[in-house]
Amino acid sequence: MEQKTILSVKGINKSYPGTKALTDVHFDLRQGEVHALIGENGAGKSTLMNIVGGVIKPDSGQIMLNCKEVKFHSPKDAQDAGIGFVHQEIALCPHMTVAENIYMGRIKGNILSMLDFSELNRKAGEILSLFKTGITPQTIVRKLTVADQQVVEIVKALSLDCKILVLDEPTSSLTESETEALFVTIANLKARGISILYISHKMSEIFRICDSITILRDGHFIDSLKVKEISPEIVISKMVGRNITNLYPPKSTKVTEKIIEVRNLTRKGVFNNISFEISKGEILGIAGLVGSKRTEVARAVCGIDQVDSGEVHFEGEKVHFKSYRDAIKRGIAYLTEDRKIEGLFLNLSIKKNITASCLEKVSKFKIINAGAEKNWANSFSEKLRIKLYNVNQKASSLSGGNQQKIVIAKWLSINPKLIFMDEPTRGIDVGAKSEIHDMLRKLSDEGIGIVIISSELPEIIGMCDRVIVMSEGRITGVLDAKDLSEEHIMTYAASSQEHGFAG
Amino acid sequence: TSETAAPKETTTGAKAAAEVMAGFAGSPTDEYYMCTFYQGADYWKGVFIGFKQAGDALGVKTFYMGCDDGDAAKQVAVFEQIVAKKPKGIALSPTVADAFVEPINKAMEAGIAVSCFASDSPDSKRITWITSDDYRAGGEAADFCAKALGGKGKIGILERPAQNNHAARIDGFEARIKEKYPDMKVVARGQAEGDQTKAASLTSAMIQANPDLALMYCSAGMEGMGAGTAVKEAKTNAKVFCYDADPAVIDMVKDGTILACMHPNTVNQGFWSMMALMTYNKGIINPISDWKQAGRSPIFPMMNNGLDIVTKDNGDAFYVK
Amino acid sequence: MKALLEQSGKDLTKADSIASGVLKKIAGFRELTIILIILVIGAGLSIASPHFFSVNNFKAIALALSTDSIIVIGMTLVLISGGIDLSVGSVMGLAGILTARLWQTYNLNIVVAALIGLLAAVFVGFLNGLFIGKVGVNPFIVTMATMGMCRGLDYVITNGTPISVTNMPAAFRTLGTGLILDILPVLVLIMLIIAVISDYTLRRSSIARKVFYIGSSEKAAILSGINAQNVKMGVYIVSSALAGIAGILTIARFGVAPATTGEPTAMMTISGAVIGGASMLGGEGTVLGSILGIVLMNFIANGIVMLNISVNWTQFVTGAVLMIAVTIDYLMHKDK
Amino acid sequence: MKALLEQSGKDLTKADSIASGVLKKIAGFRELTIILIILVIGAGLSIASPHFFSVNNFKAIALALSTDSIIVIGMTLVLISGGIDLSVGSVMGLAGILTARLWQTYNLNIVVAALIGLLAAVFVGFLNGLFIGKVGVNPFIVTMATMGMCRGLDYVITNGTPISVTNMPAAFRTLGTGLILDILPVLVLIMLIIAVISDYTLRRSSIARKVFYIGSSEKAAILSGINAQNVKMGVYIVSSALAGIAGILTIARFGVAPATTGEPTAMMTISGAVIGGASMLGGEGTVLGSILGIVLMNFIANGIVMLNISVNWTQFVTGAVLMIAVTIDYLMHKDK
Ligand SMILES: Nc1ncnc2c1ncn2[C@@H]1O[C@H](COP(=O)(O)OP(=O)(O)OP(=O)(O)O)[C@@H](O)[C@H]1O
Ligand SMILES: Nc1ncnc2c1ncn2[C@@H]1O[C@H](COP(=O)(O)OP(=O)(O)OP(=O)(O)O)[C@@H](O)[C@H]1O
Ligand SMILES: [Mg+2]
Ligand SMILES: [Mg+2]
Repeated sequence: MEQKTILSVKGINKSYPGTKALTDVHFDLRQGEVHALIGENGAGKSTLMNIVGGVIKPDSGQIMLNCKEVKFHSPKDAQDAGIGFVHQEIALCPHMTVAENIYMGRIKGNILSMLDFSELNRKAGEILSLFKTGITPQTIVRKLTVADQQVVEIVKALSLDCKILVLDEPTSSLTESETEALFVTIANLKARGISILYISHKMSEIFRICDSITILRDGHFIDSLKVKEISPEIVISKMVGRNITNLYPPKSTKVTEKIIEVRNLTRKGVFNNISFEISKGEILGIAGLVGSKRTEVARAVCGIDQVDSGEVHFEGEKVHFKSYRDAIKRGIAYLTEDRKIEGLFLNLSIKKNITASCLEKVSKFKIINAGAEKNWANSFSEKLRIKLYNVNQKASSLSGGNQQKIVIAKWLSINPKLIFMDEPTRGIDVGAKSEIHDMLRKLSDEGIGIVIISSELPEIIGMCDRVIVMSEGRITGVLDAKDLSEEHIMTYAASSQEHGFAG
Repeated sequence: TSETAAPKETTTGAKAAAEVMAGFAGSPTDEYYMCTFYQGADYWKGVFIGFKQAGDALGVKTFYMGCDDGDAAKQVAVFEQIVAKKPKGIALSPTVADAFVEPINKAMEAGIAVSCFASDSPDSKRITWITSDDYRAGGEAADFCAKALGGKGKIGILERPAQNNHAARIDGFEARIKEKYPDMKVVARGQAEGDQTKAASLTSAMIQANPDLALMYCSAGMEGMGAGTAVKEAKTNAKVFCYDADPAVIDMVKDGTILACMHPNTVNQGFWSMMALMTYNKGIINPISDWKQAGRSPIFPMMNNGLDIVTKDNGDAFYVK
Repeated sequence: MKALLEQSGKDLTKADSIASGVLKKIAGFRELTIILIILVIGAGLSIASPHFFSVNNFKAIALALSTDSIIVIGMTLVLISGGIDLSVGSVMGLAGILTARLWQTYNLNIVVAALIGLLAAVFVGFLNGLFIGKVGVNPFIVTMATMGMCRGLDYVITNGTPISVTNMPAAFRTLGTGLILDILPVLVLIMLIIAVISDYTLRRSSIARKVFYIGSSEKAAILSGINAQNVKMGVYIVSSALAGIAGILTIARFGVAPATTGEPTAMMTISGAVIGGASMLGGEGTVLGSILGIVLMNFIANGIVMLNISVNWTQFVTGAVLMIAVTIDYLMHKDK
Repeated sequence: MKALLEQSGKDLTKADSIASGVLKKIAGFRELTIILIILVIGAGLSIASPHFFSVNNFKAIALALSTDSIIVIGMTLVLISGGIDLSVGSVMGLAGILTARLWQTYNLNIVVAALIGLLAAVFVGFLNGLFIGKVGVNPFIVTMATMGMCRGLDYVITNGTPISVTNMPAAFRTLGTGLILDILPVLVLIMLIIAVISDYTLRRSSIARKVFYIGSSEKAAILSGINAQNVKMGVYIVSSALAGIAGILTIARFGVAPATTGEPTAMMTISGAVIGGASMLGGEGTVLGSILGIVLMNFIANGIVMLNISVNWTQFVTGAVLMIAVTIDYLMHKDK
């Protein structure tokens, strides 16, 4: 049964200075379908969706809604036309409560415009309960983690009474359970005849929930296909223009001397008795649910947060980092999970972002050598295949995935001896992801200690030689490469007691 | 206390000057400037009225320029830019005396006559200084207030300490009190920076701290009006004395909010500034064989333009228009 | 027995937790520290000076801070929106001066004159909103420019001479000089009414919430369909309108409209709002906090007179007390 | 033939793209529009007044803007860091007044006196940095408090009466009054040297770069291993030190130190910097731009004298020209 086309875009063009983001793009969205939009980082997915959502105006092209041409001048126009939007970058008001954020844009009081906050909180609580998180409607958004903020973003869009819902990488910071909850909701919406535009770099998701796929490459329309008639391999090759066979690099071959040993690290009320070690040549994974305090452990080891007790031995010597700077000086880096607020200087150039932690490498007598800095940035953007026009562009003008690559480049710039990567490949396309994974393996082979914190179990399983699983601020299990499986990890992640691995 | 003629007669004076001194006239292309700080203040308006009257009578162009605040650097900038326009003369009221020594001397060297009025730059080569003498005004104010209060009572002061002429009004007042009126005592001082709301707050606080406060002595009109309102609001018998006889102040003098105010004869100040500049430029007077060599000005070193105390009784006579 | 003990133990814990809940609520109340600081300063002054703690002195302080308190409400709104309004003082002047001129020289009915004065203020707010909200120019520069323009008009209209309006209709002057029950100045009452209404509105009304949204994250607000341009426009209009009202009340109080009216107002109200917890980066602020900020500043000024601190030391002492007060306030909020 | 055409066609495109590249580079140059605006105003004034385009007038303008130009450099740095420094004017006053008092009343050697004056300024910067950088209090309030404290000290030290130092050693006074080749004032030369060095430093030095990082995102900067506290400390010290230098040069120029020195300085320099492209939200600004902002303001002020605009209209005209200038500047940068 062919459903009717609800949205159809034709001949969309959009250029930025130096970049043609979209060239003559078209696609059709049918009623009640989940339509995936895929492509590499910088392919133009978000740009296209922003045009559909009235955030930016195309240089040319048409948007037909129910066979009638529409022109959006603002996000409000699109919203009024029934288009809901979860943006790739979290766009919430940090000072305000979760409930107020959810109802932002539609907040209305009584005849005197006075609000009934308890009613607002109650309604918000109802939708939030779909996701079974601990988020309360009264919480100030600033205090939430990125993951929770992402949930709020999604809930906010779901609460809209929309006909078309655009989800731009909604699951990039969600954990499994929240992702499951989202999929259930998507199924419900679909059943109600609502159409969904879904952007993701996770093939498994796309093949699980989507009905059709539109592929973009370098701002060009490549193909629109039915999911049933196609395989992930074909999609990937259409998307990157070549075949990607081996998703993950081979595992470690030889483990040599110890780099760091963490003993009984405790921060009261946050985590307890955390002990682990990392050796040259291995990649350590830290798995766990959101709220299991993985981030906090990594931050504490790096001296960003102080601990109450416990010891850290680095390169055979007991160390106590009074501040993160001390750790960086010793070659220890932490790549943050919150790139927008903690990782990037959005209004500074790409170049300046990359060299932020290694200025001494490109300067002499404290004077920065402009040429050297540019070369440095260029070499990293080539290595990481950052899609850019030139390195003097502002970081804010890059696509989400490419912004993530900049943060990675910043930390690789310091030649770290040990690096904690908190959700390192969040928002990065399959091609680039496998390149980054290759690179991490290569770095590890060169003797650099690598710790990956990831909520994406396949990544943990595919990349790590050893995994510690955390739950509620404790280590509940340690798994070797041979024992890695989703079930094992999830068992430990959900348990509250320490296990040794039996079997 | 009235020493000089009322404004009306000054106008007549200007006409008379024009008739008698026909040969004294300047050229219509000659430009004369008046330069002050806090340029919007009412005080200068009277001065410029006189300056312009004289200028019109003599057939020269007159302009008024200044800076918005009491900042010496800003006023010097305006002064130097006026000098760059090569006028024939500048009547100046400098915000800070010594800051103008160099600029005035340079202007004089460039052949631009500079005279001071109201405030002075005594170490410069300015040709003369025309003023009502604020220090003396302060003394006279003290005498007047002492008489009105029966020679005793507590006094609050609102001042603008960084401005030379205001400081002189306070110093003269205090010196006279100390010297002649042992039963009068200054118990509180404050600065309201020309804001009447601030002046009112300070005054009411002073009245609360000294319920028997008898007098508020204010070095400017804005302060006086604020103080007057505060006294009314506090319903005490304190009296207010201030400077600057602008119409609003006179209105308040007449309705009793303000006891009296000191009125320096500003129109005369401007008129005689113009006359002095012209006299100098025309070389009309040469008191000694070679004043240039003697290093002095050919005209009077200082002139007192006089002042009046405006009270309920004589208030109507002082509306300048 | 044991059960009983346990029972009472439980109750105790419960009572305890209720008490701690209330305590937490009070401690979470942003304005608490500043209230405490004001009380401490007040207590100190009461001990140091016998005249501080008196009805008359409080009446005087209340009168002193009433116009600034009206204006700080608008300033708070502007700061919450992420902007700044330097023009409030000159707009305050403009409204009063125009009213005075229309009444005095053109013999307009005082109500009509005041309405036109208020309208002029609103128009300046409209201009600010236009350039800041619609065009997108920096608020600091725009309001500095309109500040200059209005102050200029203040000089042009007064011609530098304060306009005397002491003989305005008594009913009108009552707004500025009247006393209710011989104790509460009408001006203070007007301020209180405006303050209470706007405090409630700012916390509760959906329109005011939009200002918070914009100040907290303009991008997020726009993406959610909030018309940031219009809201900003509204914010600057409210700020100017309140300044205008304050200006008209000021001429009613003093009976004179000088060109310099309101020169210290912008600094005073910005400081008051920031002391009271408004953020110069937007998204934070309350009417109560801002007014408390103004109260704090006025307590300091009053204390200086009460303690008979020499004129030369006034500014030093004010600065030092302010520094101590805001540092304490900051440290007490640090963890929150 | 066809091949030839194509060939030349290709070359043309290439030449075109080089030209457009250069044009783009020039157009991308942030300060271009403000330079253009200054040139347009200058051209207009040259036509309107015969005195504008003269050595003496330019010398007067250059002298008028030199101390503000020195101070605006520090202000730019502070704004880039995401802060604000309201204390510059009173610190400028303090350095000069202390120097004058030490020399005049305590007969200290002028160099020693000036060094102590400068040290006092640096100390205030240290205080600002301490409270803002280390403790974390709001920069607006902290510098407002130190502004009050320093202005207070200015009054205390002068006792309200300007300290006259006209008879200071000639060598020292040359700093403020000297002329090189009878045309270039020493003061302007000093300003130019400081400006050139700091423009270069701000663009190139790694320490200055850290200020941009902090202003752009303090969190990200800290998580990049930058010691935000120390950098902020440094920023406020530099700002105060430059204000101190300007204050000492001011007494060398005028030979007198009044307590009010520098009252309009904070507003002037903040405006200049913002007009020149510095952002009040941090992360943006250049020395060249800020100085051009100061030049623009001084051109407007000069134009008012040159065109003999009546005193009452001065502020109105200044505000209006400013509004037009920044709106044009903004619109020309809008897309970038
Ligand atoms: N404001 C801007 N200025 C300049 N270039 C821009 C701007 N916004 C986007 N671009 C460019 O447009 C291209 C498409 O970006 P877009 O964000 O649509 O990619 P995407 O497909 O969503 O990538 P990702 O998977 O990384 O999110 C990129 O090359 C990006 O750098
Ligand atoms: N015990 C808990 N129950 C429910 N939610 C919790 C709990 N502890 C923390 N959270 C939520 O999780 C957040 C803390 O996340 P934290 O950064 O510690 O997780 P994480 O394991 O590091 O996850 P990620 O690696 O995804 O960042 C808090 O904001 C809170 O909302
Ligand atoms: Mg994207
Ligand atoms: Mg986390």
